[in-house]
Amino acid sequence: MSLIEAPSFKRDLDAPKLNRTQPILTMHGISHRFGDVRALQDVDVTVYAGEVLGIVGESGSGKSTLLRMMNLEEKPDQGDYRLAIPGATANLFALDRFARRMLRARHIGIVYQNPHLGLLMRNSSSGNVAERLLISGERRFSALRSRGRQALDASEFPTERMDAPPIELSGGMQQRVQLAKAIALEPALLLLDEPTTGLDVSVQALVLDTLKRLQRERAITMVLVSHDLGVIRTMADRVMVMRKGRVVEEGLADQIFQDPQHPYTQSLVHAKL
Amino acid sequence: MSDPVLEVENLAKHFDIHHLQQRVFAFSGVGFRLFPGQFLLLRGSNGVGKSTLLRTLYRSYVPKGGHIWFDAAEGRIDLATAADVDVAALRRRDIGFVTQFLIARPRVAAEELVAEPLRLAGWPKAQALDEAHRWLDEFGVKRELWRAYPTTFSGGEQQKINLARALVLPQRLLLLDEPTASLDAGARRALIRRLGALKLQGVAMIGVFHHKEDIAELIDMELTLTVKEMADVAE
Amino acid sequence: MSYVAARGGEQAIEQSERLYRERLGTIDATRVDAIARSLPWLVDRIMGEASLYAPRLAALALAQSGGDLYEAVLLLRAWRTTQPRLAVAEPLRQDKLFTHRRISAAFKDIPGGQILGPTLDYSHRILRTDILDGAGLEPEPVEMSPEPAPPHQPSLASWQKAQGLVVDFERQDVPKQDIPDLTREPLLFPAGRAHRLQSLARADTGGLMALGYAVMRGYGPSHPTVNELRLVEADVEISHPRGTVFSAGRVRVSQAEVASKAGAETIDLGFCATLGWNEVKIIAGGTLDLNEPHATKGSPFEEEFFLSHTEPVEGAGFCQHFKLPHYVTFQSTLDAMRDARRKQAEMASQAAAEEPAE
Amino acid sequence: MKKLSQLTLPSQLMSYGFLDPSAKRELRRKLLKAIAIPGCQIPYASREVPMARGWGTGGLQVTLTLLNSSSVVKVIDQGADDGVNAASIRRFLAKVSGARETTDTCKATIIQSRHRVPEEIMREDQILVLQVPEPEPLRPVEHHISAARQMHADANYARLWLILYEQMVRTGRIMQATEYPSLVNGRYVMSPSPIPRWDVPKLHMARHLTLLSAGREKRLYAVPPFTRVEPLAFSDVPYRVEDHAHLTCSRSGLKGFFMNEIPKDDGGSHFELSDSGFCEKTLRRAAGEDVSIGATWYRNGVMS
Repeated sequence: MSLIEAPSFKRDLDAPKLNRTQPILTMHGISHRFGDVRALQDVDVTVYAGEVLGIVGESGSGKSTLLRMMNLEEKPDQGDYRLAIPGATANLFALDRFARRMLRARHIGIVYQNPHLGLLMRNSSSGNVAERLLISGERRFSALRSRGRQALDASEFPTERMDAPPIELSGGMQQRVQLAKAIALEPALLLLDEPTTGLDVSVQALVLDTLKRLQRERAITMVLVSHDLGVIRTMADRVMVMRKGRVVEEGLADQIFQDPQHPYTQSLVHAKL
Repeated sequence: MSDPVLEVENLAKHFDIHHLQQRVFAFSGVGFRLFPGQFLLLRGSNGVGKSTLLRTLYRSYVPKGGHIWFDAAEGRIDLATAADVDVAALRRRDIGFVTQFLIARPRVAAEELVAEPLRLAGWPKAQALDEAHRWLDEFGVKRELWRAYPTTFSGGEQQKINLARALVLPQRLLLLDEPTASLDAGARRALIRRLGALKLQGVAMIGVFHHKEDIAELIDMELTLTVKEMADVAE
Repeated sequence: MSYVAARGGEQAIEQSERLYRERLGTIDATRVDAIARSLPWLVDRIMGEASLYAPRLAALALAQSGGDLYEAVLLLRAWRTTQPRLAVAEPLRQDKLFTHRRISAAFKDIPGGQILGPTLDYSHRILRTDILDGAGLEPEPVEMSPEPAPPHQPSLASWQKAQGLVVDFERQDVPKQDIPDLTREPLLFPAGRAHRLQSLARADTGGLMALGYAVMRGYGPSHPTVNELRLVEADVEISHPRGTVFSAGRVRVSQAEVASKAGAETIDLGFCATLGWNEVKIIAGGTLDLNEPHATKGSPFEEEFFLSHTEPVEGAGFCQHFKLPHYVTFQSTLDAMRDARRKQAEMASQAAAEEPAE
Repeated sequence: MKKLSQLTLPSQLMSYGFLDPSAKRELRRKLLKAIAIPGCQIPYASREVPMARGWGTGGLQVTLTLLNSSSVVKVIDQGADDGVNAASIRRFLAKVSGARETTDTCKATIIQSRHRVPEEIMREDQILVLQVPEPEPLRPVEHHISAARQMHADANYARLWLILYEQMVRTGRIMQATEYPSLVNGRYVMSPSPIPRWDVPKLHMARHLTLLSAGREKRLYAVPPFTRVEPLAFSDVPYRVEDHAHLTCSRSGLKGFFMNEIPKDDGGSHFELSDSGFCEKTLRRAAGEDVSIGATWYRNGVMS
């Protein structure tokens, strides 16, 4: 018998009362199995306009699976997913493949840890951004050039190198190309899957700084998945802690780091401090 | 008289340290009302939980009982149980927290850091920078540092940037956690002047100060925290 | 003159074929029979790749093509495809095959016994140049064993299934007319199991060997063990409309099951069978089949890759086709290339003009 | 009791039109499907024919299925009727079907072609069969057949546009020479086979039926009459055909058609009409013969 009860996480703090905070993303009751493994169990997520939601957890916690579902790459066994974007009123998981692909292309941007997943390494960097614009139906070459340059510039990519292929670029620059591609269509939601893992610490700081600036200046709503608490601490407004497919704790970033409630979060935070 | 900005009722806080199976008591039964323009000084010996109370009010710490009623434009909202996203919104708009520690960001210049709250509040860039310069000057930050990155500054200089940023925009409630520590005399005077001005503008404040005499003329109320006991409020 | 010789085309075609045939000399039934008699292993290989069991036709194809294997396979396939499909034979059962050779590398001995049968595996490969000097090579008579091996053996896999070592999949009964037929349907991916095995059965021996060998050398995860390899004669059993099942004749068939040691709880088996006796082909094919579920995406060991690229008629034909004229394509490319060069030269001279004078 | 030989038809060396009826039936069905879904690649069994794969076996199977003894067949390779392979295919077609042979575009009922569309406008009663080495326009960007099929299903052609983008970035122009990817009926992108860019506009809203067939890859597709065929092109970078409008044929003196460039010993080159049947008719008319020449798609070097 434990002296202290672990707090059950569904606290009564969820419903916003200030009417100016609007959710962009709402996921409800997400459950999924891979064979015998319960990858996600009854997960609820809300992401509000303009905020950065950090998701932490060790590998196998389900955080990356959840992110893939947000990106509509994967469907859960159960659950409901809505995005506050024009024309999307239904559960997005119920859409057909084609509609999901179009929605993903137009409204969701993603930056992967591994640039090979997000980029055509031998095409030009600007071409990688152009592909996104082409999917949205842009057919003017001049506009592909100018819009591509703008997106790269916003990602603080040196535009004089815009036609160099990613394979010739450093890891940090490759992430900037991914970012430019992700924001080219001004997505409602930007997903970041360990975007700076594997980069040198100094490069990591620069990339995070760019992300912060984009978030500040364009109020892009972001979901950031990372196992790196430092990254989450720098970036996130709110944090969700996942373990074994469940959300064990959710709170304001400073609260999670200064006064973690759940035993798992406490061990996670203290192990890193 | 107008409504109180903040009405705290029976507030309690303890920490559960799970791996030790231990509960650490902080305080309980704290209650007070704070009206616009009032200044509440928190008192008590070291380790008694003054900073803990400030952080609980700010919701960096999770309250374990009681209420923190805040008078928001939308109506009274209990910060003890408000949704995270609402607390975040109030922090951006109405509630400031000033510590002696700056979280500097690489490659952001001092003037940009100070101007940022104004920019977020919708000020035009030039005007925001002018205002930022005024406060940097006021706190005695040398002009040649305005465009430099505070990550490279000394602790004292960083603290000045931090204060300028925290105080540049009048908010409705300011939580001050030893803001004068590590400040030189000039900056300390500038800070007190600024707090006085904000008080006149109706900003309510709750502070922990090492040297009470610094801000003696601002104080309206004192709240003394005693170890393991209820706090007493003295007018 | 260029090889688009105006009006000369047909004449040239005629004469070029004559040149080829002149070298082969007269082809008659005697030569065809001599080929069938003296080169049975080659005939078997051709029959497998053509997926047509007709030793005399295969020998004819070899005679007509002068031993160019890809030509011979194409000849047989082109003949085969015009033939009507009269009936679908009964499925073969392991324990009813007339077995000449049966070996397992997985066990020292197996139920039914190891039967070496006809093989050169253990012979010394010495070129008998004395034959050229007039000596004859009379085969030494085979000595009969006092206890002849039984002609029919159980399959090793059924023993393994009983032991729970191999997954015993539920038997699916498919009406005979519904059995897929790769020679009358396109190969799509992912291929059904029937199409994959049919495609392996018709595959190019050399192509399968190259890719199977690559897997064995470690480019694929599965290292094979020959679980059971058989060279057999199988009765082609046809069901008479009145219901009687009769044998329409016997065909030589080879089949291999290769096992993977890598399986955690059970042994995975790969399978390959083909018409005619051709051991290298079935071991390599079985290895590719075994390895496929674990193949890395984009590797040559994915079925789409190895099935597409071991098809002898398609591969050989496409290689050959590059001899056809491609000058229209080339002309079109030249046009774009010249224009691009002109553009770049213009840009360079413009840049030079804009440079400030010294 | 009857003898076995009395119960069966006399054995024949081969079926009419070489292919057996089951093969022809499959092809007819697949052809109808292809016409019903313009530009969509339809898989078919693709039987072996007495010709090596890659030598026009796809076109041959379609032609063999459509031929009858009243057909008039023309076969061209790279524009020429007298190329060795064209001659070989034409001879085979005539032999197995009894169809008449021609080199005149206007007289043919069915034209099997490798890499060219004739210069004379084809009519409603004519069929063009194009031999296709690689039917999949997505192959350069996706070598998995199954993945490419999914991309077609999604009309996901951004990667093809990206090829054009990269060419523009690297060389300042579209470098795609032949096999120019083209959108059919606003839905499927097809490879028009390795015809030059010059010929692609001829398929757009054409009166004739075009059938495209890849024997080795086992796919066939169609452009029905009066169907849109639009080469992929940026809205601000117009589609350009080969710059041949100003070239003159050294044999016929004609100008404004697609030419073959023949290198000369002196380092220069001269040009000849690529469409040899058209060239031949022009020469014969010049020699005083009564030859009828059809209207051409291009007039004065401009597509009309």
